[in-house]
Amino acid sequence: MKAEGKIRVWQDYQKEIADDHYFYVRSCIRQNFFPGSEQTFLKILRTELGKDIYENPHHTTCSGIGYHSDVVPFDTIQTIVARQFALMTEAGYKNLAASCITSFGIYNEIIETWKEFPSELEKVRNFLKSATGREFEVPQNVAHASDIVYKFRDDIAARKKFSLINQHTGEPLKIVEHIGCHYSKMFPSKGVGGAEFPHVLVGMIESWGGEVIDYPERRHCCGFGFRQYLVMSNRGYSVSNSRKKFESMEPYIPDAILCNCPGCPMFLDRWQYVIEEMEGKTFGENGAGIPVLTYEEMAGLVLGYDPWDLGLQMHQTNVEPLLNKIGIQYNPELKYAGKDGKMIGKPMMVGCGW
Amino acid sequence: METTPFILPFTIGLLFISCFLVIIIGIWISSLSRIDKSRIIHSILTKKSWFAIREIVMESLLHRKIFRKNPVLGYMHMSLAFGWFLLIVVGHIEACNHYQTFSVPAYMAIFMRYFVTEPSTTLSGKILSASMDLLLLFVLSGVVLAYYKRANSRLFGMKKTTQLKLGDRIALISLWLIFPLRFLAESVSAGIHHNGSIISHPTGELLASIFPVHSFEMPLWWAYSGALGLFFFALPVSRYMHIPVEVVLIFLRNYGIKVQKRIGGYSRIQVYSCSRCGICLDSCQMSHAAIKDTQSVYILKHIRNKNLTDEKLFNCLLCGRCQPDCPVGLELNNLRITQRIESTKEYNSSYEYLKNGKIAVSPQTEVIYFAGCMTHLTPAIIKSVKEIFAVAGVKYWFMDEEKTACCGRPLMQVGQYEAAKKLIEHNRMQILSSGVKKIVVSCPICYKVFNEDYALPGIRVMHHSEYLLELMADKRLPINKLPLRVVYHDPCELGRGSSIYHQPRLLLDEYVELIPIKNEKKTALCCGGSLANIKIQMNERNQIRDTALDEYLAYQPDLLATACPLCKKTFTKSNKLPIHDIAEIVYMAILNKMDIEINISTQIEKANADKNLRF
Amino acid sequence: MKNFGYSIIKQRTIDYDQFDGRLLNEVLEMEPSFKVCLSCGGCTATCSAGDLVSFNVRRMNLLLRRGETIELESEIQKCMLCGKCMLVCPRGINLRNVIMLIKKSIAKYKPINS
Amino acid sequence: MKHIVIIGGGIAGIETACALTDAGHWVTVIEKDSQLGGKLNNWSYLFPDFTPTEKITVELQAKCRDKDFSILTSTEISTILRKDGKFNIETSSDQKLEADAVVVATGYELFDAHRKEEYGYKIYDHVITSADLEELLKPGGDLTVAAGKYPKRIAFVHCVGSRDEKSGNHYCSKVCCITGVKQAIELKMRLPDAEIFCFYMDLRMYGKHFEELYREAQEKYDIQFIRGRLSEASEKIDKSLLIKSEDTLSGRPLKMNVDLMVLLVGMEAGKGTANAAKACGIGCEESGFLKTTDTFLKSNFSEQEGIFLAGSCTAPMSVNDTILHARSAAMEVKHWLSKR
Repeated sequence: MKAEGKIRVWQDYQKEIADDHYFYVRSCIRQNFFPGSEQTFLKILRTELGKDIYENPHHTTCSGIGYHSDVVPFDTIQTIVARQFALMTEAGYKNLAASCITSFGIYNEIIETWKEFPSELEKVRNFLKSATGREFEVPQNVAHASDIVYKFRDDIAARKKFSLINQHTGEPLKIVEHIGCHYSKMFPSKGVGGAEFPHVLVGMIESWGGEVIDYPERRHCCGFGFRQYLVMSNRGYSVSNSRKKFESMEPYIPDAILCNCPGCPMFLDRWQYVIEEMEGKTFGENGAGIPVLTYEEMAGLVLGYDPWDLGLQMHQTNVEPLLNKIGIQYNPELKYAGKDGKMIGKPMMVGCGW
Repeated sequence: METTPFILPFTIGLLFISCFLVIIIGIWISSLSRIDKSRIIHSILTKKSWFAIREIVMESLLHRKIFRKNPVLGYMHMSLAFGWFLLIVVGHIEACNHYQTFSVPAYMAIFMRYFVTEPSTTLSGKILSASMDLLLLFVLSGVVLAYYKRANSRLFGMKKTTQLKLGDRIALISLWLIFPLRFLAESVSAGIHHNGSIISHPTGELLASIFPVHSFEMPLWWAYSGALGLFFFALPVSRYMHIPVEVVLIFLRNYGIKVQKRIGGYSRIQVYSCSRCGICLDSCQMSHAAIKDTQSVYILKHIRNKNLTDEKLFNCLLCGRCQPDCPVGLELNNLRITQRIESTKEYNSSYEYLKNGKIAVSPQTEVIYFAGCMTHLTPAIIKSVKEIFAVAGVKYWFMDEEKTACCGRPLMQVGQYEAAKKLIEHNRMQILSSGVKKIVVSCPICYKVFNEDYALPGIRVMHHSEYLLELMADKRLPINKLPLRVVYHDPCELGRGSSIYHQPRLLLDEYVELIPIKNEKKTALCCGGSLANIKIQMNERNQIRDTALDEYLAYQPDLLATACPLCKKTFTKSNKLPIHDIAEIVYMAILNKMDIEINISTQIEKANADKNLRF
Repeated sequence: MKNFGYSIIKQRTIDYDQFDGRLLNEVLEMEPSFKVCLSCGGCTATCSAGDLVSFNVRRMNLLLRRGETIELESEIQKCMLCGKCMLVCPRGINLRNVIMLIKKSIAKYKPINS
Repeated sequence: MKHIVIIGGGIAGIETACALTDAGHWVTVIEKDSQLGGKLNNWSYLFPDFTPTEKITVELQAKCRDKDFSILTSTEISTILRKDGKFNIETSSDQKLEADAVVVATGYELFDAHRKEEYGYKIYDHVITSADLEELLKPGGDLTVAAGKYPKRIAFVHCVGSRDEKSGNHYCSKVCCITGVKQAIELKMRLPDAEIFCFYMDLRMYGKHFEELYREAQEKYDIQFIRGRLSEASEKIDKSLLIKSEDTLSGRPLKMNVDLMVLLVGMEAGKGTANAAKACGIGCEESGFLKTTDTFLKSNFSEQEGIFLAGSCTAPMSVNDTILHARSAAMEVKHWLSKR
């Protein structure tokens, strides 16, 4: 692999990311899967970086999952998105920051549609006006939350308590980066580094001391694919997609997988457990699974936040091997302790390869 | 009676070969099918045995067929076989006469000149010993020719001669030595004892006057006996096994036994009956494509030696040209097919899908027309047949107009008999269920299999050339002789394969001017396109085709007629001469007669102009 | 092993690295004319068996070259060996020999495959 | 004596210059590189008969020596102005020329394979272009890949930068198919143990002996042809490449590992041609190649009277076609001048 070649590609895909005053829109599913992540993002931005980030309690789903599952028509989703923009306009913000990759894709898709077909924009303005009485401006800057973390990766590195370095060997941790499909595969120019060699997560990993693994199936989807998961009998397609990736990354012996999408960490995490249950196969070191983290969780670890505050106990593939390598101290007793110290209950299913 | 140690090699050899032959022939005959065995039992005391004996004399001894093919070669074989046979017979008579008894041991007859030291005194004795001398001379003349043939086979009109293995070499050398040694031994003994007859006496006296013949006598007799013994021992592993086995073959053949598409006693007898004379090499067209190791003689040799490869087995057009030439009358095509069946028996297809297909219901018609797979690639033939039927008012059902299973013959040609049965059954049911009593076929490949393997009781299978002839005879077709010089190419499957030689010629005679040619009917050439050969490459097929075409072109025909879509397709590719099926020619003639817009002369002019351009 | 109500699907991708070339090599060695197939499909269009059943002669080449032996074995049974394909082939491939060689080789390697 | 300025000193420029000099005209060839010959200098052997390129270049050089025409190397044109029926040309080295006619023979540029990111050119270690391979095929060229081993399996990818909306090029570059076949054979001759695959969309063997060479590649060299466009390539831990395509004739996706991947890059009009078009005020097609006034009868005429076109600045062309097109350009110029 030639670094200069990749750098050349990255230079072709540099996007503008606003540096303050964000209107934050959440992800529907992340709040359930990895509830610590969004909280951590807000905390880092506000307390570590001193940025202004606003979220409106009235904002809703972008309805992207419904749209991609063919139950929400395009007019409807445009109007729902217009309402989010109206809330932003009303709050006086111009920079949209989306937590969800599906939403990020939806916002881009709709804004690009409006650019190509202004009549659609006018139609949607009328829909929103007649339905809610609201008016809106199209955001000046649309960023994914990971873009913002990418932008400030070096500021985070400057405050880091831990590096992505294996304490036992002194070697950088080998990390697989996995972007959500809708981050840049639809509009390569909307993602940092484009679609073929995206840089958004690579930048974070390298800035925080780790090393990126470039494995053959890096482009492949995690397998979420909306309908592949939503219909239970189709889930085999989803698992086999993930497995293809695991098989491909296995020879590199990765220490962790880093994701920027709500669905990917969920499935890359969960399917490792499922594959072990169904086929007895694990893909990580010493028969364990490969820990899967969101970029906010990773940033949190680097900044020295408590793993259980980050919500790492919610992962099905145990993260302890990674914590041990980084040298993070944690109290195993408190893994399933709630905020008030009471146990939240242990999962019935034991984590992958543990 | 007297005896001496040098008779041992001969006697042991004779004993060995006698036992060996009794055992091996016994095994072969016992492995014949029950029907074949009953054929033997029921025929043995009939005229058939007499015919067999006559054939043995004519072919095994006198080699009549080889004589016809080539007199020098015939004389060589006859002098060796018939001469030796007479030497044995007359020798015995001589010994019986001398000892005045009917039970003389074989060695006494063979080595009589050693044991009898006084000259023969009786007239009968003198005549007999003189005939023995002359017979030996007769045989020796054959041996000299054989020496010469090895050195220069062209004299015998044969382009190639077969190659030898060790067993053959030993047998051949010992055979070559037997008669000169006998001559020398007898002459030396005659020189010592001053006896002998018209040739051995003067030779013996001459030798005695030059050499110390006493010290030569025993070594020569030993060598003679040794050569005989060696020959007997080498016989089972040499091609000379054909001498005794052919006798058995002739009997069995006269009793009506045929090669049964499976390896068995009779197919082995056939294989062992091959004398490797190599006559089959000469008629084989494969050599036109420089393929020189797959001819029948080699295949039979490889079967005997158990080293036959698919590459050789399947590299044959099965045109059958070699078969009429075989002096032993072996069923060369059937032997090869038997071997192909054996080679491919593990993977015959079952064609399950045919069972699901509906059987088409035919309208009640006069005939069924079956074009055949290949004919669908020569639509001019189909069109001509259809138009002729229209002219003659023939009501027909075009059985394979849309689709149908292959006739099965292409599978059979490569040994897949079991698979072919499935296709045959499928088509057979269609034909039988139609209730039609006549089926007209355009492809000789289909024709042969319909005729031989379809079991269609009460249904007449006809090639379109036969049927058109019948229509013509019934005056249902207009006759119109076109001013065209035509060479007719006999398709292998129709001619040699089905003995349809005359009908196409009778038909053509009415419509064009037919030119007789050298290689026609039984010796007709193959076009090279045969489906039976699955190993031959396209360029090799083209060479065979071009050699055949060149022969036809020498007669300067206006066009080449054939009666097979595959022959037509094969020849057409060369673009040297216009090629038409008989049906097309008949149709052209009818059209011409009916004053329909077709300018035959323009076509011919054009064809000739093309030819002139090329030559 | 747990049952979650779905199964992990086997990949449809032809994984060329898993390709066992013995069958192909044997056929090509014995019948080199098969190398020059253009995949034009003339053979399939004229095929007598193809009239009666879903059968694609051209695909035999691909099945052989991709190591799809099991499918090849069942498909090749359908050929009636009539030889029309050879009269149509623009590259003069000796297809009937190819078919026979494949059948023979499959029979030969069958104990290993199964 | 009329003066003709030829922009571009590749085969088209030289051939036109020679023909016009023979016709008794004064010719000046302007070449941006330091030597004549253009793209031909980068090639080792030519399809379809493996003629060494040197043979052509040596003959062209000899021609240039024999004929008396001026050559300005390392020079580009800055402006061309038409005045009183003459062309006033200013070059990058501030020379001023006056010409009666101008021939544009600026040729083509190779597609920059880096634009097909998914193939990883200049990113993965063992992805090269047909032009790179040509260099390696010269005597002494090093064909080893990872760990100094010779590649065991090699893939040629056809239509890289041609017939591809994603590359912005809808047209066919014409010469890549046969180049791929030629190079596959050359590689096989050098590496007899290697398996070679060509991934193609269509094989366009339009020229004399092209089809025969293709057949020879199958028959004698066991080159395998898979119909399908490569979707992507990825580098594996051992630096080999995992490539994916559909085997369209099987109708199934296919993946394989290769040790070396050769991208058959197409032709683009390139900057030189674009600059010449701008300076001359002549139009380009959507493809970027120069517009001719008529496809059949005026394939050497630009939209501007007195400015003629020769060679692959008008469309992708083989060496052979370029020479013929250049000769016809010379005839058109001569004829046009004689009428004035």
